Amino acid sequence: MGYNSMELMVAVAARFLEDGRSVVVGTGAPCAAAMLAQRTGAPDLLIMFEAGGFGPILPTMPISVGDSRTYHRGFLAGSMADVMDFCQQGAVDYTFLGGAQVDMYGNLNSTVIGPWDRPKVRLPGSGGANDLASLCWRTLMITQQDRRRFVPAVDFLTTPGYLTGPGAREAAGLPRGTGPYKVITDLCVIGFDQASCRMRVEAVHPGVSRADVEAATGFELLWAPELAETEPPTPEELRVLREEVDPGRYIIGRS
Amino acid sequence: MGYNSMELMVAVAARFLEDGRSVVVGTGAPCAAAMLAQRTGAPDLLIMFEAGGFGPILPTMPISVGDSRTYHRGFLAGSMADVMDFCQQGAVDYTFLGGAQVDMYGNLNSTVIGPWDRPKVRLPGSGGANDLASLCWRTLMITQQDRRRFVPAVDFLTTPGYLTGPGAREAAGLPRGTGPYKVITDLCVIGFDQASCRMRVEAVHPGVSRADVEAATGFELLWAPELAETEPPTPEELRVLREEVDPGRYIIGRS
Amino acid sequence: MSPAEFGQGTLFTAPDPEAARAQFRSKSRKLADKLTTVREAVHRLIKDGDYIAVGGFGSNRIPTAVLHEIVRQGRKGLGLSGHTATHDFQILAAGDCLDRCDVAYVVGLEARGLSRIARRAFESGRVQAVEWTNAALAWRYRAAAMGIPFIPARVMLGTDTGTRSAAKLIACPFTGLPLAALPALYPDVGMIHVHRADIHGNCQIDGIEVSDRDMARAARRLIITCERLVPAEEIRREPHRTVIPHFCVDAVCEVPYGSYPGNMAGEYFSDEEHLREWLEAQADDAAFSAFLDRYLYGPEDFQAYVALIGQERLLKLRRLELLIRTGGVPRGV
Amino acid sequence: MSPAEFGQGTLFTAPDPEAARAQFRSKSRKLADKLTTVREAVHRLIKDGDYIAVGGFGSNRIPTAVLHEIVRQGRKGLGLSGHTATHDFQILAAGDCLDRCDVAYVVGLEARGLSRIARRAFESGRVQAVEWTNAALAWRYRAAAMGIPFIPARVMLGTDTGTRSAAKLIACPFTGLPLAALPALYPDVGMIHVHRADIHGNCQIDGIEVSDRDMARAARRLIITCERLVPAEEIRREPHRTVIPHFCVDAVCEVPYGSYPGNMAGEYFSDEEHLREWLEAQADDAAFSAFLDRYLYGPEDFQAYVALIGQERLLKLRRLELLIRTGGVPRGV
Repeated sequence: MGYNSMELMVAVAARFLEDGRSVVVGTGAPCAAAMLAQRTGAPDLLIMFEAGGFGPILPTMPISVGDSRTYHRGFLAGSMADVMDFCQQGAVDYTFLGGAQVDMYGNLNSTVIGPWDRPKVRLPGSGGANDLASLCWRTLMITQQDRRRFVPAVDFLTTPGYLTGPGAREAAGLPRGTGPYKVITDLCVIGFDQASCRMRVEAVHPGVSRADVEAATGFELLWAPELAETEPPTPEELRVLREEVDPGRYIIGRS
Repeated sequence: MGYNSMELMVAVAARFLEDGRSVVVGTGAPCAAAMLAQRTGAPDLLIMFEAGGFGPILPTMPISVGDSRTYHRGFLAGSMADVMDFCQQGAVDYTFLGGAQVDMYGNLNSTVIGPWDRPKVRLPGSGGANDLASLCWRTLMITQQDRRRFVPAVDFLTTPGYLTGPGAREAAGLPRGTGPYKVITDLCVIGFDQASCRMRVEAVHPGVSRADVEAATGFELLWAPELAETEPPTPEELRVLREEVDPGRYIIGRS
Repeated sequence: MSPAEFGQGTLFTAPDPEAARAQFRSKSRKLADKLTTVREAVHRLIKDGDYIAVGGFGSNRIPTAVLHEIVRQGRKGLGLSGHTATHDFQILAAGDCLDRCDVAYVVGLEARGLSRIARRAFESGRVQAVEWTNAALAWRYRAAAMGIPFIPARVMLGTDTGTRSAAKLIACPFTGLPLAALPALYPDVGMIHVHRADIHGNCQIDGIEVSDRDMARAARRLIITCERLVPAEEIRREPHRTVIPHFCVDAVCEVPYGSYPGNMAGEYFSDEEHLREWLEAQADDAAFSAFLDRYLYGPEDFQAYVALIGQERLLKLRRLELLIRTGGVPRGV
Repeated sequence: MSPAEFGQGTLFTAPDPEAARAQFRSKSRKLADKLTTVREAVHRLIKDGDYIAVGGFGSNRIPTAVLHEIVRQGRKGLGLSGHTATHDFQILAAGDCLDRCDVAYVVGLEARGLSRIARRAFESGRVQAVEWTNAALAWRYRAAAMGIPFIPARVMLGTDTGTRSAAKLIACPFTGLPLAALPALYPDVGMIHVHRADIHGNCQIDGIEVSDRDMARAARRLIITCERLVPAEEIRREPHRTVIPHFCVDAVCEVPYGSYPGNMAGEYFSDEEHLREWLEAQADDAAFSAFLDRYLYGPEDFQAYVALIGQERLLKLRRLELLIRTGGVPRGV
């Protein structure tokens, strides 16, 4: 069965979400991944949205992380502080984030391109990203991979990955045991090397070479000793994604 | 019209509560005073209870400051933190407190009689008293006056009056401009001298002499230069008190 | 007052958010069926020596069934957060269950008077006290619910209450103001009685919440008793009514009249006669022992206790709560 | 990162609780009739240079009528708490009303794209930015609502966001953990759209509260717009539903469709087409000027704006919100 790159990324991301765990998602691909996970291996995945929605039965894809879909038939419609308090308290397992730039430690920039005090482009800023990456146990990213995005140094460190490497998060005061977990790109699946806290490719997607990945990356990647090939989306994953999660094809597109 | 000592104290206390202001009350005489005030000069006096009730239309006297009467047809049934947050924020004008002992600065003891680590009598402790006296703008007391209660030094300083005198509250970090306001006893009405922060008798009740008051006080009292006689409860105050506020005579008694 | 004089008391619970995070991480977010009996919940979730926190407000919306069961199962050496602990405290004192207490309000039953056995627990030295205030304990729950090690406040300053607390005096980094730093309070076990819950533990409360929203989030383990179990769908119809979400909860027990003899908003008023019996029985040790045999040790569970009280009295309390006048002595069914 | 490197940004609002206390003391607790028009409320309560905070969440339950009126009355030099400021931000940017902003999320409209005029406000240097996060701003409101000068948190640590914030790095007095001390944020004026309010300002909200409970308490002055005015008695029937009590509120305005083109839970979904028009019109200055004349400056008040949109479209948004499928193109009345 044919599939496109977005379908692959969403399916792969969904597989990382364990049942009985909680995830704060935004709109778009992360929400689709969480919805797919609920319909495949993780029926009791608790989905949360940063504006205050807990455990909705999503009737459609939300457009805003604060719109009424995000708590439609949820079990709790609370406040942003409710969500953030639970994150800070340790009750939230996963979050999905993205940014205009990311470095080898998973640090993200969504604030400015260019110098902060005279920006070439002003971007939205942290929003809840810095909070979620600081406080949730594991941060995932779903992102296109290219050299504009995967940079040697971010112009502005909006949201913490592993900062400058081993021990840096803890030294800064960030909760122990947290940090970037997986980066799912259109080319490969990247984890983080425990010793160095640097990005390490774990699997490449079907048809993608190591050289393709390196060409799309502005810093030196580590590679898992036994590099796998990404398991493509199963027919069941594709069916659920297309028929139940995103029948309007807002996220996965029509191709 | 005849009246008893409790009726007098409640009526006098009610007169100190200005309209459009807020007060945290307990059960008993303070609640009766606030209810009387609402029905006489201060219809828009906002009554609050520390467990979370705001602005009830009290159907009867509450038995507990957390029972359902304390928010019966109120405009907000919140939390204890709601009440305390508003107090700390400066939105609460008055509170009524009492204690087993009080000194000339209005410091209260409701924790122990005897040494703290080997008490003769263990009393309830602060409850919300320390909070309310620290945070509300003006603290009032309605109390019997005798030497067991009006003592030179409290066994334990549970709840702050003016502590050791002028400037002491501010130095300790308590909000500026707060502190004890009036003490309404069965003998007299006591205010606080601005210069010394000490209790100063402002009015004695009908039939009470200066010597009576001094005999009932374990420390040196200051006296207002123009000592007044307390205005007895008016027939209207007594009618409201007996017919509307406390028809069961739980507080004001039957004599 | 110097920082050294302030906060000399013992800190009974660690305010470290890292240990608490590990604990909260380990809890499942599954919509599991957590329905069980009070006996089983107490057996499984409360151990000797645990530090516990009780919801409601002393004689209002209290989890009486859990408290009776703690006594019946003979738990010892418990710590207690004494945030307006009145009838709840005297039940635990009757079972001699406690050995330490963060005191805001204890031993009294508000205007009803003092509990002799509660006083004795402290005066005998059997229960170690550290002094706090109601707001301080409420805000300590909030700090824990927020996952921060402390929260600053402007209470307890300048007083012996502050000296005998385990707070710390700090200076505000912005304003220089002296502040009391209140350490996060993570109880080992919280117990809360609510109006409605589903089998997963999503809870609704009518009327005041007191400190239960924050306490439920602060507790490492949480036992819910509810007046009424409702279908999960009822929770999902009004998600803004949920005060406690299921993933905080370890056990759900359906206990009608579960706050008796305390007040339950919209359901029944407090039974002042029974509370007076409790206080008066304490005047004499033998009488109190007989009283406890009758009301606490005798009944095999809370429903048996309620049955002993009888429906006529319970209906009377319902009418009292609902302000329904029946023109004289309320009649039975 | 050393404490000196952290928090180099300007603090736009004083976190001093003493000044705030004096202000809150001066407000009346009377159950006064505060009903007024949006025009009058903005005229009376918002001055040039004020620091404002907007309720809801960017394109959800926002007080659009107040924002339009601020632009129409030509307020300048305002400061803004940019706590997920999306459509609200671009309205203020269209009026060139701002000169400083505490940024958590600005210039974007979430997945809809970036606002060109909002970007330009920053890139031109006209609006001074200090960086924060959504949680940081939410918790700063909470500190102000609690009357404390700061609240500690575990966010912004180790990042440029922290460096460019005006938080301070402190050590926990209990655990030694490095923490970000977030200064209390007391906006001069808050503005919140709610589902129901009485004439005194007691407010109910359906669905998520976002940060409005705390923001309402933090604001020195507060303007409420509501979908529907209700009798005070309706508030008193369910006092646990009150999110904002009257004594926080300075003005109440009844504004049906008041969050349009934003979403209002249970009432109407966001008008994505109109929001797209807003974004697309910004591509060209002349076109945008004409667009603003048509939708913002032209209509004399919010009801005229809503009339311009037309009932057919509003009913369509209602059906969308309520998930009512009409088997094709939704029909008009």
